[in-house]
Amino acid sequence: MDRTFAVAIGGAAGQGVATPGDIFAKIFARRGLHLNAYNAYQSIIRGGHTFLTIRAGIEEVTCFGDHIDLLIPLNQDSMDRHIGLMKANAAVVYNSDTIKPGSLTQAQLCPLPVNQLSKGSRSKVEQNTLALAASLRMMGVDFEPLAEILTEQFMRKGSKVVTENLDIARVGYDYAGANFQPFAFPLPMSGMQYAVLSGNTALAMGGAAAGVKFYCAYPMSPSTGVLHWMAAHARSAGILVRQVEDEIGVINMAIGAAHAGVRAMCATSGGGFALMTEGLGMSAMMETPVVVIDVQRAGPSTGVPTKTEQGDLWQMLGAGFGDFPRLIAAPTDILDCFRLVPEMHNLADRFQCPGIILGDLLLSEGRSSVDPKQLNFDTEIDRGEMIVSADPANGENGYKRYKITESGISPRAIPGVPGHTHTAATDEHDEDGVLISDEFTNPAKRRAMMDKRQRKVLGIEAAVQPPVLIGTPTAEVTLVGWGSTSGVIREAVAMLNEEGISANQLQIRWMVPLHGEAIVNILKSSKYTIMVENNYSGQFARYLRSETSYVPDGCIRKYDGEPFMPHHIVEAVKEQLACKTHKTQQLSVPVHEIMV
Amino acid sequence: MDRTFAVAIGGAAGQGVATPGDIFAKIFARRGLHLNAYNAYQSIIRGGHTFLTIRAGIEEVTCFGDHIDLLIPLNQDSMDRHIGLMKANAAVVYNSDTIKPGSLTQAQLCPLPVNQLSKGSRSKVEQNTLALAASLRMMGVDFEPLAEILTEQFMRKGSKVVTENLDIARVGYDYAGANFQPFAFPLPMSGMQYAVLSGNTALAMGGAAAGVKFYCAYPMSPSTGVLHWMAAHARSAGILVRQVEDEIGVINMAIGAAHAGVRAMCATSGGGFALMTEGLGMSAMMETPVVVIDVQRAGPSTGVPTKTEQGDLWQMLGAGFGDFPRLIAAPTDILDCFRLVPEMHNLADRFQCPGIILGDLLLSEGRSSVDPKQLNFDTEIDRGEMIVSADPANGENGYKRYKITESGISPRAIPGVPGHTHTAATDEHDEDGVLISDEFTNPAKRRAMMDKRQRKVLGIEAAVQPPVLIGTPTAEVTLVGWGSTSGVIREAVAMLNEEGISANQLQIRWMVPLHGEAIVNILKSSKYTIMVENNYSGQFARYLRSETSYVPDGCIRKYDGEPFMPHHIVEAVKEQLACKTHKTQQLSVPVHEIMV
Amino acid sequence: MATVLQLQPLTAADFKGKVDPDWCPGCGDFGVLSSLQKVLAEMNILPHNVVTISGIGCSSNLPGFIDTYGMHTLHGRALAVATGVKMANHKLNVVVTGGDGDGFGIGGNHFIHTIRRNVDLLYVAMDNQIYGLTTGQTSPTSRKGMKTKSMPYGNVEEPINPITLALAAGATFVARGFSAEPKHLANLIKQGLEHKGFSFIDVFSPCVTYNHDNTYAWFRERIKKLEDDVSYDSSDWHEAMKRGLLWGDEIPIGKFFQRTDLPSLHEAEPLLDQGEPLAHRELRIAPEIVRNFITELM
Amino acid sequence: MATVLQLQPLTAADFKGKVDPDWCPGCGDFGVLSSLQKVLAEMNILPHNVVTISGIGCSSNLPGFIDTYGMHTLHGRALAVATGVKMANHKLNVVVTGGDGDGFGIGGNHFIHTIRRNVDLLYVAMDNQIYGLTTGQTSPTSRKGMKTKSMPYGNVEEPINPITLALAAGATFVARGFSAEPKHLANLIKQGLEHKGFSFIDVFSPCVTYNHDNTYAWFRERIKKLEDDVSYDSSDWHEAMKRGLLWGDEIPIGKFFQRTDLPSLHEAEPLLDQGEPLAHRELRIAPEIVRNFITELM
Ligand SMILES: Cc1ncc(C[n+]2csc(CCOP(=O)(O)OP(=O)(O)O)c2C)c(N)n1
Ligand SMILES: Cc1ncc(C[n+]2csc(CCOP(=O)(O)OP(=O)(O)O)c2C)c(N)n1
Ligand code: SF4
Ligand code: SF4
Ligand SMILES: [Mg+2]
Ligand SMILES: [Mg+2]
Repeated sequence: MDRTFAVAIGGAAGQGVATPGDIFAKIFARRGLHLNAYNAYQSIIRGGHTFLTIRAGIEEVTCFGDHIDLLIPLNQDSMDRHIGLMKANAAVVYNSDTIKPGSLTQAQLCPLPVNQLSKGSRSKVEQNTLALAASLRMMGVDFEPLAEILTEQFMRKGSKVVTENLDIARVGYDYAGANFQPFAFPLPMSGMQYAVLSGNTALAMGGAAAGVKFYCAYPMSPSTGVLHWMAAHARSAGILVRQVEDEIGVINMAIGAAHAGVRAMCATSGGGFALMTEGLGMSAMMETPVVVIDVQRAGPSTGVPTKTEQGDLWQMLGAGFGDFPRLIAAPTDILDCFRLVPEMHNLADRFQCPGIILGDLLLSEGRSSVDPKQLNFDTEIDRGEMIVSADPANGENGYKRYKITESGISPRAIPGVPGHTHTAATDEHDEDGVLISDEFTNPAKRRAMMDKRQRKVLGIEAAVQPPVLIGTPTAEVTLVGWGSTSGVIREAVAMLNEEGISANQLQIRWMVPLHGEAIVNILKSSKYTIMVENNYSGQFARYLRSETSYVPDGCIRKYDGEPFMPHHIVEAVKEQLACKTHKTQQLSVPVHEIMV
Repeated sequence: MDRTFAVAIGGAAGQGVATPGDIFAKIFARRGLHLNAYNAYQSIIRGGHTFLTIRAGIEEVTCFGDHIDLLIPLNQDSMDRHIGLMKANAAVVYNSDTIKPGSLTQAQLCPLPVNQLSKGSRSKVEQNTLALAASLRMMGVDFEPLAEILTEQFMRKGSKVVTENLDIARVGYDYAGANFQPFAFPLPMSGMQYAVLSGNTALAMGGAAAGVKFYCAYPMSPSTGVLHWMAAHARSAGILVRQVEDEIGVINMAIGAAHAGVRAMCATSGGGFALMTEGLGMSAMMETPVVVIDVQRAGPSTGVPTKTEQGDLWQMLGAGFGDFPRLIAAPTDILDCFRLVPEMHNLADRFQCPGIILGDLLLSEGRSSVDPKQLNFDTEIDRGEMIVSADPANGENGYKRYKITESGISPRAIPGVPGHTHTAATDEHDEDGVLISDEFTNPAKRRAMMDKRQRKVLGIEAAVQPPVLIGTPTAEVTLVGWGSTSGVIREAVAMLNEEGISANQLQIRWMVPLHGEAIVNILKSSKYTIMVENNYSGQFARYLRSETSYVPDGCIRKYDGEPFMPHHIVEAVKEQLACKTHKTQQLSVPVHEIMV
Repeated sequence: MATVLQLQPLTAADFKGKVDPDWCPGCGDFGVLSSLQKVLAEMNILPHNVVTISGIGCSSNLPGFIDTYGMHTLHGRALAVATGVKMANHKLNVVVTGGDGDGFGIGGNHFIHTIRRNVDLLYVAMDNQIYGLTTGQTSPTSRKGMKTKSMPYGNVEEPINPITLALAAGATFVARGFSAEPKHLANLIKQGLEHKGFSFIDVFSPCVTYNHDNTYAWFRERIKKLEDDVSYDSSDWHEAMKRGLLWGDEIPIGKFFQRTDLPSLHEAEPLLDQGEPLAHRELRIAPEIVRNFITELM
Repeated sequence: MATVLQLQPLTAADFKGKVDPDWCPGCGDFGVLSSLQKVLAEMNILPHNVVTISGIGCSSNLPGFIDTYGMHTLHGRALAVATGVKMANHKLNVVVTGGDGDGFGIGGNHFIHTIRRNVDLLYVAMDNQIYGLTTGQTSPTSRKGMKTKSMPYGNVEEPINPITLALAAGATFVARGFSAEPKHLANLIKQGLEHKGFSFIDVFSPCVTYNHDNTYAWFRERIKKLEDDVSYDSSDWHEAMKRGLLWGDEIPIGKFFQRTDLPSLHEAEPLLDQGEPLAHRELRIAPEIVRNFITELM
């Protein structure tokens, strides 16, 4: 990986970590730099410790990395927690009126005498603006981009506020020029301009691109961002957004809307999804497509609401009891959050079954740069076999909603179409939708309907591409991950290769359909496979084994709520390769050295 | 298997299939005969087709078998559906005023001219009494046992009604003596007397034996029988029974009661369980034991509410998201329903985690004979490490609810005990119950608590015995089943052995802990293994594979709502053994020839 | 609720479902079904413009017995599903039918919240004070003391009062019918269908198989039509509360309350206020709007 | 609710929890916590005889900040859990605390049903008309027109009225407090703890971070104590309904309604009416009773 630059801002909730973070991100992205940001925060409104890392570079930045180049601690606590981990060539910019650099460090200390510089007024905001401006100067960034953004930001508060802010920024900028060492490598730039968005925004925009016209939700971290984007853009996007009394109401309302013919979507996290599982079965039995986003957070139960985990997979696999076709996919990065949504809607519509998107906090609340051209709203829309108006060919008497077909798909008429009235039921039914227990419970009809629905699985498998190996096939070690760990594994692979350990990567995006055979074919020719998962029990490893019997040589797991950093994976891989002879399924549990 | 005798009664819902069935069962059980009964019915209150089979014999009767010796059709529909399947030596007893024997049959036709015999009064009941008495005569049963039961039954209606009923019974009894051929083998008898009970009654009584003091439920077929027994016996058993507004309320109320120190239990079916899954996670996170019975019925969704299936296993495995220790066991017969409940409570109490009993309609609404001595209410009760009163050794400041221990078990103080106040939370917490996100989200503490909870898994595994192979280890074929299929597989194994195909059986009762290694050790030395499951996708096979990589040689599945009959298994085994050379995982889907 | 004009006069027979009801002979639900079919025909609403939605229960089997679009959903969830249907296509006539357990037990939360949203649909609860389909357990409207399979020693809980609960939740149309008074019931159903907003009709619909307390005879002795009291003013909420509390020798049926000054949910939603139903709108978003979405991120 | 006599006089400090509240400075919930601690001390109820139970939300963090037995359960489920606790040990004092979203949104059904069962517990809802912990979305008590992150164009739904809803559901004690009126609130809490049955107190507890509409100042201008009106009769249900509907220039706080003629659930249950709490009873069933169970099957 090319040279990157990481800024980190630490403070208590409510201290305003977000705003300077946003400004850094905007400046980086407008400068044509890629970036990746992760905010480690807690489930409290005030206090605690929030730690935002923004890492930027010319090449795609796939994770927030291992090192911090510039630290801005907004309180003593943040200074104390992180100073010890700062390397040489790094710098710490801080308010020297209130914060002391506790322990010794090799990093450059950049104390800002905030009171003196700002003349003591409104010091919270000013402290942040001073630090921001000073930092940019040290990175070799011109003053103009900052001025531009501050102007945009304070415009609606009037020109006086703008001027005040520009003045204080200029003071910080100049003070750094006079007093601090600039970084050895000034921040690069490119001719590009990137959009910066979170996974939640990407999921919501993906819904808009997919033609979702009904979105409903009950707030639940870390999925609430999807609701917020939808609500804010509802009127312009022509999407009806409803907040419902609970998640049971959410999925049932979404299915109702979908049944009446719109594309409907909802998002929640594990606990809310638990309440939706009964509804998922309804979608399957009525063959009414619905797309549910589950943004995973650390469980079980309420768990650690603001921390990440990949721990909901088995809930998804078993959700809804009984056997029925379903779709489950985990996006691999923030852009993929955007892309996966229309793809999932197309498949759910075509195969008339529930589709689940398995995101997680890391992506959903993380942010990354995306080339705006990639946010394609002209993506394919395939609504499947749907009857939206009367067609003389489908006569009044001829229409059977659950017609037994070779593909298992039966054309779906939406309410309002003359000549196609029928009742969709969650009880088992015959081709015409008549309950088989209201008629005569009939094992043959029951089996025929089960077989019909399950035949869709073949079509689903054919509609999704199997995963492919990234990197040299002959590598010494293959790292297998799923969903959001894509970026950090990619970087770990690069680091391993740099260190002379040849590594490659297999990242799984589709859980159902899985393409187990294709996966095993790849893994069978791998020399040593290590499964990387952000959960305790190796949920994906267990699932892959259930479908293929495949057991990897080792595994790296993390279940402390924080995401992997590249060095966690690199070190664990090295450790496991060192005692490879045992060939048992070794477990590595990386420890977080940063106590966020 | 020894000679058995099977009576079947068919009619519409509301025609009174149950009463003569109960009388047959009582007479058999009092005669010292074992029995097994299955009622195929529909989800309607009136009409449709209900078909009750009661099979009796001297030896234990483990399933309802393949053949009917005596058929009593209460309407034409039942006659038409079943007459073609009657074998020689069998007999059909029917009201010849209203029912005609449609097709030719080898069985003995026993027409009862009901109007003439009963002088036309109250014919529905009289038709049934006449048929009952005639049948008993043909079986070589004395009149007295019938007289005794009719007397018990009609006593509260006055002696006149008793006499009337005895008279009509006598008419039927004598008429059969004069007009019909008795069965070649008169019904045997033994010195025993058996109790007859359904799986639901057994589960409820198991709860009473376990010391359950709080039972709550929301009605849901086929689990409602547990509620009915509990409600009827609440006052004498000293059990507080509550009907709640929904299943979410049920599990939360049960956990509340359990937390305050009682043994609490609830029962539901798949759809209700779906609503409980969030609560299951609370039990895990608070480490408050609760026992939930899930009586499986055919899914997905509302499905076929009165039909059986083993389709909820994956729902149980994933219920509640995140990783946590849980207990899941499937009783293997009706007596086992009784025994498993106290066992599950002991383990849930000891390991302070949720325990799930995975029953199904076949057992829950089926009935069987049980030696009353086996209904042991003095079974072991182990409440685990529970603090119910203040002990000077556990000082006010010393107590930590979630103390990190070697076993993962932390002594649990119930509310009301002085000096042990603490808050149990569904958020991740420290040893003292303090939320780690209210303090500082702390990866190290989080990991320590996850590890503590998960350490209980080792204790759980040690507390449960691995399954054992039944039959000769060197058999040609091993049939693997789980839960309720135990009896029918046992009979199929016996039939195979009789036919010269040596077979044995491995029946799995505990899903979690699974003892995968022990299972694979058994199966590895089997010559040919076939997995028998009452579901579409082979849920247990997939689960076993996820834990062990093991793939059986073949599988037999049924997902039409009706249970297996022995010949389904025998025929499928023979078919698979015949083309054994392929050694791929063959699927057999037995067809029901009886259209219930 | 908007009605769609017919091409030729309809009759109740046009609403005959694919199968005959399998309710017990004498079940109160027959009366509700036939009244509904009759009114739909009278109002000349075409079958394909109606969606009949239910949960699970004997009463919830109704959508299978009527020729309209139907959804036989999950126990307790019909109102949530119906809200989705109405939002996606507000031109459809949405009728929700179900039981007391379905609506006031497991479905109680959706009941309250659908009411406060004033979703424009007709909700007919077939209230038999028992759980019928599960063969006779106590329901939230079972009277105190009533003995059932689940409370054989008698119910110790106060029942829900659907009328006063609906009023308190803010319902804009609240009525009670009796399935053995078909004309009266049909009239209520008609008013409910015409009402723009959430219309709630609680119908005494006796379960002849499991409820031997609240029988036809029991109700007949007690019911009294609000319409017979000329002084009764159904726009007076407090008076409606008073009548709603009556339960004893006199039990009122009829329209307790109606107000027409509140917009229904789809009227209050600017997005739906004009134009095609959502279900028939263009899926693509205009390029200039998309551009704005992206510019925001830059 | 039964109180347990103390060994020595208690003070609010005896109820100080293991950690200090992490609510935003100025949050209304502080006032509720301290009133509750004060009253428990005053009434000399020992900490270990109290169970404080909550769902999830800012307000639901309360059990962690008070020294009693505590259960911090699932979002919306506190009342169901609390019913289980009370049934298992009816000698305990059960206090349920939570937010408006928790109690009237996701938890609405348990609210109604716990009320009709008249479970003997005190339920204090900290009603800030917003979802606090999830950073500011519309709640079921958010006023029409209010703008939040989830309804940035303004709420189009009628809010829930917890007072009238509780009355309609059959609550035997209904009151409203304001967290900035600590003495008044403490008095209501005391009455609620003393009431034998379900006591409901809806407390205006401003969210200073996310609700800029319903602020301390906003409430202060409008609230009026029912106690100041000497003619007010809190045994008159219809009058309570009338006052409960008031929302505008005048918003009443105080005790709206109380009735003491209905037994609470554990009093109505013969099994609990006398003897030890269930949690301390013998687990084994007497042999002669067991014999009967088995004889029935033979
Ligand atoms: C989640 C769930 N719980 C329980 C059931 C079982 N169930 C089916 S119908 C019913 C109650 C029926 O009573 P009611 O709604 O009053 O309708 P009725 O049969 O009396 O018309 C119940 C509990 C279910 N289908 N789903
Ligand atoms: C099943 C479920 N859905 C959603 C959430 C997320 N959630 C946590 S608190 C909360 C709402 C908080 O609002 P309120 O109950 O009014 O309490 P406040 O924070 O305002 O005190 C929500 C939606 C959850 N924890 N569980
Ligand atoms: S059981 Fe009752 S409610 Fe159900 S169909 Fe029969 S009479 Fe009607
Ligand atoms: S966000 Fe609102 S409710 Fe939550 S602690 Fe802060 S002020 Fe209180
Ligand atoms: Mg009912
Ligand atoms: Mg709130």
